[in-house]
Amino acid sequence: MSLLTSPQPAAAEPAAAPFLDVRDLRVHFPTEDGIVKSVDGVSFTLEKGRTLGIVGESGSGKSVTSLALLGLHKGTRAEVSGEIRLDGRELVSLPERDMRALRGRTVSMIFQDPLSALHPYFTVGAQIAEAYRVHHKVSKKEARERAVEMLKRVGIPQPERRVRDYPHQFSGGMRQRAMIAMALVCDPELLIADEPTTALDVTVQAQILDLIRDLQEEFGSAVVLITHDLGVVADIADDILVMYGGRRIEYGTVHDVLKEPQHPYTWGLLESMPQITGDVERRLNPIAGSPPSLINPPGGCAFHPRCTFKGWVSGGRCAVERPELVAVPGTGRHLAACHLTPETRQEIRVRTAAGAAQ
Amino acid sequence: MTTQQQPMPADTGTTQAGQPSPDPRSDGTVITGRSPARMAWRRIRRDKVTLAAFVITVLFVLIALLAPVLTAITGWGPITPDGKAIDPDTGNFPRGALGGVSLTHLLGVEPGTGFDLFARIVYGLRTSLFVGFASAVLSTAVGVVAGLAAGYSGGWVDSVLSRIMDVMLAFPQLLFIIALTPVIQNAMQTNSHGGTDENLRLLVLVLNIAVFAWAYTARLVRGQVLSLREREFVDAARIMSAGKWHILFRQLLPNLWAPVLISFALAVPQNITTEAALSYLGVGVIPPNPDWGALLSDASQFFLQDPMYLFVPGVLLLMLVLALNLLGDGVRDALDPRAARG
Amino acid sequence: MTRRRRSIALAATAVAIALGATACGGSSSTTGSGSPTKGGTLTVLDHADFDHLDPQRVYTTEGSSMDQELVRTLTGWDETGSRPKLVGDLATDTGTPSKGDTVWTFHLRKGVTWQDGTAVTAQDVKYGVERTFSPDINGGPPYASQWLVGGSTYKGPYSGKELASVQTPDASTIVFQLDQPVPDFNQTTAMPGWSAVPNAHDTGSTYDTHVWSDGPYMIQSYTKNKELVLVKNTHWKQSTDPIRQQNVNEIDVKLGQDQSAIDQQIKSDAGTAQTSIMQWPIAGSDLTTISSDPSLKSRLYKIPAPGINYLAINTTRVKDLKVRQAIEDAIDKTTVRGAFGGSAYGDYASTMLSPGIGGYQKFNLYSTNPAGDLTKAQALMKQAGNPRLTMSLAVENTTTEEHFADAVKTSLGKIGITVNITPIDAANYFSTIDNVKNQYDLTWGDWIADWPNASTVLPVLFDGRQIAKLPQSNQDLSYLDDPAVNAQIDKIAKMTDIKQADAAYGALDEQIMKDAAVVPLMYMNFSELAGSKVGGVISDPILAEPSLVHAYVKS
Amino acid sequence: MLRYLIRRLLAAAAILLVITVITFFIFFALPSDPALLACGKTCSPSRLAEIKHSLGLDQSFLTQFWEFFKGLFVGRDFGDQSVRVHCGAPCLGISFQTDTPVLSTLLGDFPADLSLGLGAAVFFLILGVGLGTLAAVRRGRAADKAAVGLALLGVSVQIYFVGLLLLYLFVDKWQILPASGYTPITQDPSAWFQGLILPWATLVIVYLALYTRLTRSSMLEVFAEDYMRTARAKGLSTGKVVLKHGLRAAITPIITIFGMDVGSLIGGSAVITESVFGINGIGKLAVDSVQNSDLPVILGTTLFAATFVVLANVVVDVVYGLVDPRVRLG
Repeated sequence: MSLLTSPQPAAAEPAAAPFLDVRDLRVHFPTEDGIVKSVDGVSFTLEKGRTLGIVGESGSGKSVTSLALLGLHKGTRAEVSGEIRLDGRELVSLPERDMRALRGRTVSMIFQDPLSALHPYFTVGAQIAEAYRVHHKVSKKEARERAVEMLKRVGIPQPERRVRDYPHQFSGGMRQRAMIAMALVCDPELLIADEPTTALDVTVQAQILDLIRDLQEEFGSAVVLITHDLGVVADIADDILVMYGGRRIEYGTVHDVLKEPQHPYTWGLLESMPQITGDVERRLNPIAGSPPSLINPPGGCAFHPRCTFKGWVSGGRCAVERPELVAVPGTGRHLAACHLTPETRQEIRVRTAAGAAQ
Repeated sequence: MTTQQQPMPADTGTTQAGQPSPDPRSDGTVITGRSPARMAWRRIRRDKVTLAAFVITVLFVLIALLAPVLTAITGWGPITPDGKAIDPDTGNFPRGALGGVSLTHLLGVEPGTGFDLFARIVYGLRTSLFVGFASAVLSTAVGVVAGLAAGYSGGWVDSVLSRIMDVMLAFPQLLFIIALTPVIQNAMQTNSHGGTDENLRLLVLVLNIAVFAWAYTARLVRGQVLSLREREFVDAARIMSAGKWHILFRQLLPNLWAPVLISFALAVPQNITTEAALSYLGVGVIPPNPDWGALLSDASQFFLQDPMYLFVPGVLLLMLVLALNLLGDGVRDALDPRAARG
Repeated sequence: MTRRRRSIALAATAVAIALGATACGGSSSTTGSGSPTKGGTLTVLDHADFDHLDPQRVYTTEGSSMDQELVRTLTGWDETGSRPKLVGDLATDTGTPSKGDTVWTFHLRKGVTWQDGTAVTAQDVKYGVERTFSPDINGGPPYASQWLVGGSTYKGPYSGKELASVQTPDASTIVFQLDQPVPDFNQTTAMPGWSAVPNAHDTGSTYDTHVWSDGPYMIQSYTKNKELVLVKNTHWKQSTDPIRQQNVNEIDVKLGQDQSAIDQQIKSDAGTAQTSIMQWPIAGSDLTTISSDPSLKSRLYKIPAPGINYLAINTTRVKDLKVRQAIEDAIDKTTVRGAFGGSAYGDYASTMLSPGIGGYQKFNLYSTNPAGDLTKAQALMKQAGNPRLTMSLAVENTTTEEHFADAVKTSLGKIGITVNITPIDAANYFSTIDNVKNQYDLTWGDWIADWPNASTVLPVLFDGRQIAKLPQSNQDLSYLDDPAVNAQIDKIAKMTDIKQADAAYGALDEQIMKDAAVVPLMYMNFSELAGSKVGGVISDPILAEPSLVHAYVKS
Repeated sequence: MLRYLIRRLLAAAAILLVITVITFFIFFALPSDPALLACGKTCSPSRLAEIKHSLGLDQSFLTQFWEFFKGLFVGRDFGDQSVRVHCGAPCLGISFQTDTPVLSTLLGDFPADLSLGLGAAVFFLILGVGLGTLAAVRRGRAADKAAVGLALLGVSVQIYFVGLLLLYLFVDKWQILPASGYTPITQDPSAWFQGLILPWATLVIVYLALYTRLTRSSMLEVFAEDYMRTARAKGLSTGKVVLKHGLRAAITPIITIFGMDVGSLIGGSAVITESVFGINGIGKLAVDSVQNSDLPVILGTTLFAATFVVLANVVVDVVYGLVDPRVRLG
């Protein structure tokens, strides 16, 4: 089984269908200036009880991907293609009506900023109860009791009282807990968490992540965790998908990707992240430059304008030829899209480590 | 009120602050290196409706400017009666169909006086446009200064100015202008010998309209200044001990031109409407001086007998105000990237 | 008197006047043949409220006309014949003059009662007349204070004092002592002011809404600017009243509708419009349409007014007689009349006295062509040295008057006079131009006689001595202060023979016209429309109102 | 809450006081003399002086203002010599023109404004919000373009032009409706309704435009909010998302404007509509009183109208506090 849960190249056909199987997902927005390719051929799989971390900076397409999983692009100008199979059911072509039955019940989502994601004019309890009543024929009272129960489960003190409060009366961490309660109220099989901890301070962050992990164990859900913070991913995820300019650039298990990152962009992400265990003197190097245009992406490797190592590739291939996502030799299930040869990557890593040590 | 318009919930793909949204409208943040004015101009050029409105507005302005030339061609001035075109026995109603439309009187003649309607309309346009623009300029200027002063100074200056704005906005304005006009006109009549100077009268009208319009702009500017003064560049200027006036006019004002221009663009049609309403109620421009509102007021008394006389200026005024409103909307959409007509 | 009250609404409500037939001299016609039916409700539609209904305050034709239903005056006009006839109303006859017309005695009818059944006494009449003198009871005509001995110092009955020159030797006799001979005093007493008010029911300045009735109808309810409801006064007896009848059960006066809306409503003759009549004349803009519609003919009342529409030339500002004469000849009365509503409005005038007024003589000193005599006018201007003149013209700020001003401007432009038009608020127009400090060269005016005699026209409009006496309500709009005219006015006032006086007034009219101080424009007619079921309406040429004293509703 | 309310009401009273002073001062300088108008055609200077005294116009500005101000709280007695008329608090004075207390005149005209303003408000709010919501939901499509276009047309058209056009078509040309005017509902409900159809339609056309635009932009703004996406993510139907979550938030700014509009409409701001359709409301009363230099009525109507605007302001803020849980009044 473990083989099947691990990342597979899009082309490889698994023996049995995984719980979530995304293939060649594309989300394009036509505009006056051209087509914005927010997501451009993304594939991944996920099993129940497992967690996938999708990492990337702003505009990399990770959030658009998550919305596609919920089918929230339906009825808009967005053009979605490819396949999303959830428990064998294809979601891209699913009519809005059927998709609606899945939302909140089978697939649910924890949004990034709970203050803006919760409706300011309704009480927290009412919003949680509403989410429950959409999919369950219960009385208002029962739904309210369910809301109290959920608030209790996510660790909100005095839930009977707080259920009547408005979102603005909650603290940041409590709001996120309420958000989680709302997402979990129907026991979803797939939970998408979009930057669940970004707006929170560090101690609360840890609590929330623990909560998600606990709840996942309890409900056995599959979790897609979207973040730009590799630290969070390291903490909680089983697999990592690194996105850049709407495409996958590195995909593998947490262990592989963090231990042996293959793509210069992933290196950059790691370098821009402080490490508790790391050297205080170590410089944090943010990645220079800005994210690529999604309308006219740079030719070749989308990252090449910002890549400090493109000189290591001969013949200027980086600017001309888009690198394929291929398995890192010796791993078989760790994929990366970069023209650097494995040897060169190794060499660079050694040099950089040496430089940092100085 | 805010007029920002955002896409439907479902097509906002991203949520991170500052992240370039895939929303097609905000492509400006992705494609860098264009000045806001350029971008605005680019948007206007693409907006066919706004362009059409612009062309119509220019056409109206041209007609107003060329009024003497146009009436020289037709041969009838705005206050030259054509006694033959009206029938004294029926109460000076125009002879002939459609309010006396003929080759000499393209739009017919005015009942009662026999003035050429075409000439009165082209000259009346001058008055409407002048009052509309002049009062908008005045109210915007006063509003900007008051708004800047209130927003930037804070403290008692802000309190006093804000209360004045409250009072102005609470006034039953139309009622008050109606009441105020005879007072001022009376003061003027004692100055001139017998007759009333029509330019002075227009000026009073402009002042009256501006007096009740500046508070809107002032409130808008004050709000903008309050948010701007917390921004870094103002702090920076302050730290560099820049003078108050420097900060006001060199730092804040340049950042206000978009909202000010928008409020100006929308004030012009609004003021033209107000002017027409006042003239309709008999306290604006006074016949025989040509003015659209006064024409409509006059026409309203004959509309059962001579509907053409009401419809021609009525429809033209609608066209003018509509064009100016469309233009104002277009300018707003172009200057405020978040606002889109859809 | 009694100019028709001006529209007080803004320009949106047209003022305009009415149409007219040929002013044929006070002929009154009763339309709607057949005998009156009893019962029903008559609706009167008026665009604005009455100035007053308090008989001592009323000075408009509408108010005076409505007061005829409520208030009985000492004398009154019986208008059922071909000419209005002065008769005793509250009094048994038209009064007895003595001491060279300076003392007038009236005897009251027996059996005239108030709405509560108590008798109307001579003391009630005295009290009513005395009220006129109180500053709180303002607005009425000035005759009482002008003529009654001691009137200049008396301040009304509220001060606790009585006016000694009004004597009541017994409950049914009243004697007035005048400080000058007034041969037509008994025509004055037909005005509402010369009526009784019971002290016990006097509510002072609010009497307008509480008028205590001795006429056939009494006030049931009166909401200012909204509605006045009159119901039968059960104590009124037909046998005591030679003028009025009590046919309908109720008179509903609806106030404050737009005149053109009233025109359309009555024209439609639908529903209550069938039993409705308008109080104010048809709007100028509707005049031609309505008066030329043959199907409306039987419902249309063309009432010749004892009055004149004229242009006054300020003789102290336009001093050159030649210029004034040129103006007389230059004015194109056809376009002027067009502005007021066209041929339906009235006939071109050449005299200040209109054909219905005692003393009228037909003459024309200036252009016989109503469109003016430009050649003659230009010749006169040449004689005056062809001055390039600029004149200011004051008119009301109504569409009608502004169009009139445009017509004058055009006419005078042809003889080299530039006219600056000053429109003035309709409500403030007369108080502005009646003030001697006004700066206008030309002013528009109209005047309706208080009673159909030249004595309420020429002395009022041309006695130059009033300019100093009444600096804020001067009626001599041309500021004519011709000693010869003044002397003639005094001379005629002393005449006791009405026929002799009439002839003298006719000559005075011509004398004044030689001064070219005013341009008579039109003899006005007022036109009103009634519903098809309204009968018994009398065209009252005294007030130029549709008199309702015999009105009934056809079943 | 109570403290907030008291503070707001005090501030409102202060604004009204300022408006009273300004109005009083300006009309002190009115061109015409009410005493002269009351005096009649032939008025001697001594008679004029007596009437001036009787009307209290011979007193100084301050005395006159103080008398007026005092009358607001303790009432006044009128009438110099004749029967005294008592005008109970709050006394707005007695009309020079009609000798009736201004307040009773105002209250007498008020039902017309109430009928006109409230009736129209109900229609334009419901229709405007409906049309605006529809336009927002169908953004960019034909329905939206039609709604936006109509709204712009409505914003640009002259109110009296609409009124006269309706009169011309419905009353004169097609004769579908009777000549308009106001009949009290207590007198004849059917006439009340028929007479108000066109005035309502006129106001609705103009205000509907405003509310459609307002609702549309407010809705679109709300549509972009995260919580709207949350609502969809819960699996709610589009209708529920738009009408429950969307409208609930979008209606708040609309309530503000609506409150102000209703306040000024029933306070007599529909002058032009009243004038076109010959409805005797506060607006027409004000216009007439200016023409007649009837100072007490001018003051009364100005104050009456301003009171409604100012009170509407307070009401709107309080309602805002009730509607938006985030706003705490204090």
